[in-house]
Amino acid sequence: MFPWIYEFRWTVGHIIFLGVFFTVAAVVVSTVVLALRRSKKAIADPRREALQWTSEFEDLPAVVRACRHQLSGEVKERTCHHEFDCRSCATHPQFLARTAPAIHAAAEESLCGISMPLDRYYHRGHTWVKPEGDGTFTIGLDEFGSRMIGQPDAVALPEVGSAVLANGTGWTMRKRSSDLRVLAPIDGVVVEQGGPDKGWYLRVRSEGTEPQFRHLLRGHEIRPWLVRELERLEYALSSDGIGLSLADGGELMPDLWKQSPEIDWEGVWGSMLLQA
Amino acid sequence: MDKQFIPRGLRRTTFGKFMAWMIPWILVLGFGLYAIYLCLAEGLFHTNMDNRFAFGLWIYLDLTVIALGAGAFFTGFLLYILRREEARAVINSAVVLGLICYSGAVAVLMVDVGQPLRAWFTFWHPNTHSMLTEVTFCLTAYLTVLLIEYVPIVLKNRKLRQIPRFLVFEFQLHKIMPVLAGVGTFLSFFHQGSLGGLYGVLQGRPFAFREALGIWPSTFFLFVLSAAAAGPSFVLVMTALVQGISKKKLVKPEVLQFLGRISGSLLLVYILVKAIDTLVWMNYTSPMVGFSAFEFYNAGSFGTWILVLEVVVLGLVPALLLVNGHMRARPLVLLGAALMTCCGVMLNRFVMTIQTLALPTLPFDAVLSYMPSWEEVATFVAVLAYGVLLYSLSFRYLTLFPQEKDIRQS
Amino acid sequence: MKLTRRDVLRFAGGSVLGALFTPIPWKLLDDSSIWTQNWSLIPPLPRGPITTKFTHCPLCSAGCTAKARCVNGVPVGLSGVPNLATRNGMLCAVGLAAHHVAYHPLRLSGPQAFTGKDDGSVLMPVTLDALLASLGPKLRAVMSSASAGAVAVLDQRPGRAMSRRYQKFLSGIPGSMYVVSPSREDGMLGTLRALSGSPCGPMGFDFENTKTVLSVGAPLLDGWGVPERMQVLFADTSASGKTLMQIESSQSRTARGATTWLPVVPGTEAALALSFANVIFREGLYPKEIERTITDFPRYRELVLRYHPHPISALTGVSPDTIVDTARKIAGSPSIVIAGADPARGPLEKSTEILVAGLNLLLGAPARSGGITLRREMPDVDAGAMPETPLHRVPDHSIGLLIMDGAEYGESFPTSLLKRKMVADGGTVVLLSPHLSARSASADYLIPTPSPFESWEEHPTPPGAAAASFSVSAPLLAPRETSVDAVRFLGLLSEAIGTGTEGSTSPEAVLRQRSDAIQSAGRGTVYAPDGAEGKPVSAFSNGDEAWQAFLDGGCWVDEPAAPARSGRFSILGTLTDDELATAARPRQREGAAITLTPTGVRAAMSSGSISPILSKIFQESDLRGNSGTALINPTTASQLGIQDGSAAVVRSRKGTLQVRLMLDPAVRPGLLQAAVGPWPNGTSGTETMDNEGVLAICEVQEDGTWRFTDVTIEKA
Amino acid sequence: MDQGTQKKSRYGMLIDLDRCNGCGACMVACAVEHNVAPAEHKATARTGVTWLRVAPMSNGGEFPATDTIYVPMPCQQCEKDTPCVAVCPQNAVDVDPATGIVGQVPQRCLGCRYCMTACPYHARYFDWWDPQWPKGMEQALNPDVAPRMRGVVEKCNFCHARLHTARTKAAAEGRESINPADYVPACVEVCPSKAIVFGDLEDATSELAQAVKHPHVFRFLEKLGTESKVYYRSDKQWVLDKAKSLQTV
Amino acid sequence: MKYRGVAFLLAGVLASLALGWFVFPMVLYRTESQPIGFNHAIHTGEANGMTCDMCHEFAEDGRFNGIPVTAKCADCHSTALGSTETEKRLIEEFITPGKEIPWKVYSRQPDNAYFSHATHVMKGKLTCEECHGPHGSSSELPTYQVNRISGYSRDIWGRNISGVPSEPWEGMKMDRCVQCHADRNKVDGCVACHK
Repeated sequence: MFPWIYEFRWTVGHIIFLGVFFTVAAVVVSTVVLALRRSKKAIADPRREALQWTSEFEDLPAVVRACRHQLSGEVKERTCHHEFDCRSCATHPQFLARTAPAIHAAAEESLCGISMPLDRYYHRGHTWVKPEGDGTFTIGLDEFGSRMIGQPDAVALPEVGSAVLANGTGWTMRKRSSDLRVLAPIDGVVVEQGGPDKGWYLRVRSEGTEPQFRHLLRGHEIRPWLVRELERLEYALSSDGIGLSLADGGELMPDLWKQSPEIDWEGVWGSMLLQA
Repeated sequence: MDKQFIPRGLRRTTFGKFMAWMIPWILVLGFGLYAIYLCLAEGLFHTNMDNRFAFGLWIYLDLTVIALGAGAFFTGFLLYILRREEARAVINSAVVLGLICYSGAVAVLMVDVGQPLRAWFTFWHPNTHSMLTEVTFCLTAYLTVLLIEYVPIVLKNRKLRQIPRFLVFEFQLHKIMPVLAGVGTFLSFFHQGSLGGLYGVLQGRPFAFREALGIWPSTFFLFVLSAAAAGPSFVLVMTALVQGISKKKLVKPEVLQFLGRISGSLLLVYILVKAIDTLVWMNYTSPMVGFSAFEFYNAGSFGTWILVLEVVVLGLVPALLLVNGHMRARPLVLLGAALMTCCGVMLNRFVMTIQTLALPTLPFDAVLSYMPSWEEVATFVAVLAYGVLLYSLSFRYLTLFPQEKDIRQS
Repeated sequence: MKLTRRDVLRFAGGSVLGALFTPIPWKLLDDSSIWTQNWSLIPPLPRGPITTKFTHCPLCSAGCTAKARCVNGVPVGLSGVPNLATRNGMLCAVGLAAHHVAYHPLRLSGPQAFTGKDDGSVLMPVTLDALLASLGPKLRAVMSSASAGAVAVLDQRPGRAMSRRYQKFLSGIPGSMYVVSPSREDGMLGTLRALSGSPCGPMGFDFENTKTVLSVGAPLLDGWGVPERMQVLFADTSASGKTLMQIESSQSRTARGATTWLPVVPGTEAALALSFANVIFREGLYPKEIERTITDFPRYRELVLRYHPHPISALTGVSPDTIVDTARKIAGSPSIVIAGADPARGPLEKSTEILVAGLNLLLGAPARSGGITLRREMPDVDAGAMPETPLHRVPDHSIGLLIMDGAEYGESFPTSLLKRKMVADGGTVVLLSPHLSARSASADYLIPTPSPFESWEEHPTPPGAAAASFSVSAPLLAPRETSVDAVRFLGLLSEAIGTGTEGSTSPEAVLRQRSDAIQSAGRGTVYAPDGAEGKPVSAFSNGDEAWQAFLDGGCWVDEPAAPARSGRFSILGTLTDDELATAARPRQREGAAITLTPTGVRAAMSSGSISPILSKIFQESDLRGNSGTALINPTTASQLGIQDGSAAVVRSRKGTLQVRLMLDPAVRPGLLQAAVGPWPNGTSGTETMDNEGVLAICEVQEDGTWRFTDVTIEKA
Repeated sequence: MDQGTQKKSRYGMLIDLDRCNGCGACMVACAVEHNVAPAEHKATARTGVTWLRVAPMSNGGEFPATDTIYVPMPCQQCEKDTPCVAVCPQNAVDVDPATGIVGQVPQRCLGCRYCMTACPYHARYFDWWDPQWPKGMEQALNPDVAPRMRGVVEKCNFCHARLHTARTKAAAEGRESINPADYVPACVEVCPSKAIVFGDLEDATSELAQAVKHPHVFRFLEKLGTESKVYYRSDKQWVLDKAKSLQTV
Repeated sequence: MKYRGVAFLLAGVLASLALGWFVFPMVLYRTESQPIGFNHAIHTGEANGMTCDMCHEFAEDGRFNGIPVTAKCADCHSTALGSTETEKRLIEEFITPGKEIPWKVYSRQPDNAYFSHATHVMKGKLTCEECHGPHGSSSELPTYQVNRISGYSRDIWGRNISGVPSEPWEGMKMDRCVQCHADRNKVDGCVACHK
């Protein structure tokens, strides 16, 4: 195996064979080392956050990854490949150019008792962002999320002054035994902490340029999205093998989990909050 | 109770039912481990192998599972090297199957050798002319690669991925996976070949001996080809089996057809080469050392039917079925043809290992018979049980079929 | 500073890293691999000075000269001493491992006795004193009551100085019998001697000068007599110019090596012999003087002329031409006609033996060069003048107390034969043996004698030898403390019955007596084992010198006997007309059941008496069948629907036997050749002392022979 | 041995099948010489350890036209592309360049048995059991040959220990090469019918080198091209036919 | 603490090194005492002037007898030579009863190794010291240590636990045989030295 072992022979066969073996071993080892080194670097925020989202996004079911233009019916079937970030999507502007945004007169959409005010932008992970006009933006959990989860047992909000990243962790909540990660809809620096009681969770200020909301849902997209989300919730619950009725008298019940506490709610909430 | 470990969006049976499925296999595994203990602690007399039948069920098992486990390397090759995205639907399952096949084979080899504590001598004093050295090196290296490939699948478990370190490592590892897939393909290519060479180089066994192309006998290439052909079929069959047992649709039908098509085309090439090889062997290699090829087939209970069965019935027929788009579109035909492909390769390995040893070489020899002992069978079954257990655990807690949730949700 | 988990992990990581730079992993790997190369499950090799000692193989009557390679004085290997002027010294397969016998797992650890025969109890260890205290009164009881049967000694190697001790012991007991083995390789010579009208010395075969040997079933090339002598003379008959014709129903190893093989219908050998005589008579090929020296010549002639080759051909299965050619061949050159049988098969029928032996007389034997020769009597020690009675000739139910010397028998016999000779209640049997054997079950007392190479052994003239000879095996190994040699046992027994001891008290002294007798006779030559020139006995100035020569492995060979004037012989002996009429009946009846005939390897029919290493030829190869295997012709097997290697049950009127059947075209169709022992390594589950294998189901005929038994075979 | 000064040898054997009567003396002597343990109770002809195996070969005729010869089958000491050497993964088998003897080092062997499948003569044996000697018999072991442990392959090496002894003797006597009379394998030494001739094929004057020229001399499976150094001879035509036809079934 | 992690790592490394180089050899080897003392120097020194082969002699066939038998000692020590305790014990315990001294042999090779002293000494002209070092001039027997796993004398591996010989004659493992043969251009098969 090695030249210092007495049976080693400097023959062509030996050299080729062992050369190949050592090369293979070296490749395998360096691959692992490389992966370790890279992950050591990447473990630092905020790269980890971005990386985590990339990874999670890949594992989301295709139905979740449906393009917003599919939601709005502009295209029959289209799956997002840009981690829900339309800013990096080359096709998105074309869609915008083709179809002028429908004027939406209504102030809010309402479905099954869930009201979604249209004065704000919605992230697919059930958060909203509302420009306050003073350069700050309020971020909150939408009604769908609130009803689904109910009153959280604990909320861990980022410190004032810390940065949140679009699609990164906005804040975490603890409900029953589940830790829930809520994705931030935009980049920004936290300027004020809210909470479930206040109806919003964070107020952020965007650093540098004005934040863009191109990647967030709005107006006419909300209703089809909400319809799909209700279907998805229904599916997520049914995947637990329990036929749970979502609605009581046409309304999504608040504190839905109370209906059937034995369900894997962590799984349901997680998948609704875009965790794979 | 274990719901928090099951991937989101997948429906899995209750823990109770799962355990009811697992416990019998655990018992079987335990029984097999007892047999293995007997062989290791007391000696290989517990087997029915003997000086004349020095390789038995275990070597047959090794050759077979490794041929079938080629599904792992070939799917990886399709996905990462040839960039066939269809393969992504089964890659995780294929890796787990490959890992089971290879680790099972290595485990059985360690029981099979008389002095396992000295097995590492092969690395220290390798005889580079021996096919077995090549096999040992490649098996070890490829098993390592498979373990590394298995890591990201494990790390994606719903609980484990919550640990950022794991998630990030998984992500980085996954990005480099094409390199490992390439290495795996290279290694798998070689040891599939060496396993073929294992018998092809035996000049003392004219039934198995084949002419060399370069430094390798033709069986080297035949084994590579047949393993590549059977691998996708095996993945197909296993996917269908898992779908059947779990009563879930796990992949889109196109994926299975894709696998079938790849398998069929390769099988067709293989059968062609095999036919040429057989003709050369019958008309040149074998007569040259004084043995008439057909007499081999007429020895004992063997017959020419074995050749027909191997090459035509379990070779040509499934190959034609699989390359034909209309036939392939019928799920039953597809599954049946894939199953036949697997059986064909299993039969080929049987002929190479068992029949080679059963046939006499000396003028005063008789055709030998061999029937494995219960210890051998128990060890065999233990590997099977180990595979079922590992696969079941992986299936329950890991995402083996990424399309599964899509299929259900759409 | 608080110790965190992370710290512990770092420390552990550091230790692992550090360990790679210490000898620990590498040395452990090295040492563990060395351990697998020398692990304690294999024994260490003996170390010590290597010496060479000459001795003689003590396992059978051939007494071949052997060179023992010793480490620390313990023999580790034996080899023959070929081309010895005296006697050939190539060892047979059994003899080559004779030095292992002392370690056989079946060795007796001490005296044993049945403590309650009726309630089925087994042999239990007893002290020697207790054994004698129980045996003495029994012996006295047998001696004092005529109805309790006779006291007898069964000596399977007669002619030794030790035999003389037995004879002397018996001569002090009125009505006692000195019994010898029923089947002896040169039994035909005894028969021939008995046909002599006047006292006649021992005889031998002059194989060296003969041209033609007609063997009726004698396994000449398969361990008969002195193996190397036969090998050298007949292994390559085309080179030696000799003709060996084997008459045997199956193709034995001897038949294969013979120039010609005459496959004869079992049991018709006597008819064939008479048919040869018929040709010789009709063609006038016999020396004319025998018309005068054969006392019953007219009766013989009248009998023989009825056996014309043509009808006999139909009876025996040998073609008329072959009969005529064979007869002409033996009559036309110096020739030997010899009768015998496979060592497991026992004696020939009396009529067969006499009629075959008679052919030699017809050809002008004895004292004919290249035929039967007379040899001188060995210088004898004080014999008690007890006549030898072969066991099968002992009257039934006549022995009340039997002392069996040596469990080992180069030839074998069924226990049922022994039982038949014992008095109705079974009497008392004392067995002197180093180990357990098939015979142990019929014994009431077992005396553990020293094993071969621990004991003093002597080798008087081997079977068939043309001249008398003598050699000694001195012990190479220290005997076990518990062992009791036969001389000491006889002494203790004499004490127990109050007849007192006399004569030599050690086996060495017994042998020394013979040495002294040879030295004082002054005849013959002692040849040293290293092949040097022999030294005439007359050159030894005293008994010590001669004895030392024997201890050094020397072998004494007598001078050839002076050509004797032909004596007068009866050719038909005591055979009655009835016996003659039934002499030539075929043993294998047409369409009858399968005929079972036992087969065995000389001196290797009992497991404990041979080296465990003989498993190489009896178990680990297809060379020889071991206990529980039987050979059968493939045609017969296919008629019975039996596969090669399959298990079967053989059923005779005496019982059943489980065998593994092996197909062999050399076996005559309709015959079943079942092996008598052994299972050399002594580890067989069936290796109990009462297992005598196939002999247990052999039927012993009225005349004490057991060559053929009708059986049926069923698939197991 | 020294490459320059030491004479190269090619030890070989000629076995006269017509002289062999299958007595088995060679097998026993071989087992004693090489410290092969007695059989375990369950050992059979296919699991036993017999460095030298004497196999019956029948002409296939029906009774009484049947004939059987015995073929002593030691390791055939193949010279060219030695099948077992090429396959051993860890160099436990080699051909000694000085003697042409195929050596097996059980201490190196891992017991994979690949060499056994490679050997067309079935002259290699695996220790299926732990070797067991009856109590006390270990002191009767040959001090020149190491016992093997279970789980390894062993085989005939032409009594190489005797060559050691002969070489040592030659060195002690100041001779450059051994005395051929000092190196006689056990099976050759004990054969009562003198059926085996042993010697150096390289030495054209040796009895062996002369004897193998006879037209009735053959090797088993000669066409495989392994250049085995164990020759056989028989004057029986059926033996010659059968040995050359090779095919058995 | 910035270097806290490194410190723990280093501590682990150092602990291993100490364990491996100092404690491990003590655990691995068991020290056994020789049955009786022996002073080579007295025998080979000027007073007596004996050479090695006078006691460690060859048999007629070249076989090396190794450690001499008691009878050899008795050639000179038939009665006590001197009044030391050792001498007294030698006479009383071994010479008078004729018992062999159960020496523990430093250079004992395993049963599977074949080494011909005749070939190496008589033909190869090696001196005793080339392999055995200055053993013959030692006045005291070295401690005999035996490997608990392999059962070998420590001298086979060499006194230096690293396996790198501190003296040229140290160590008697196969590597050394092979090296020596390779240096002298000897081409052998395995069986040339294995039995």
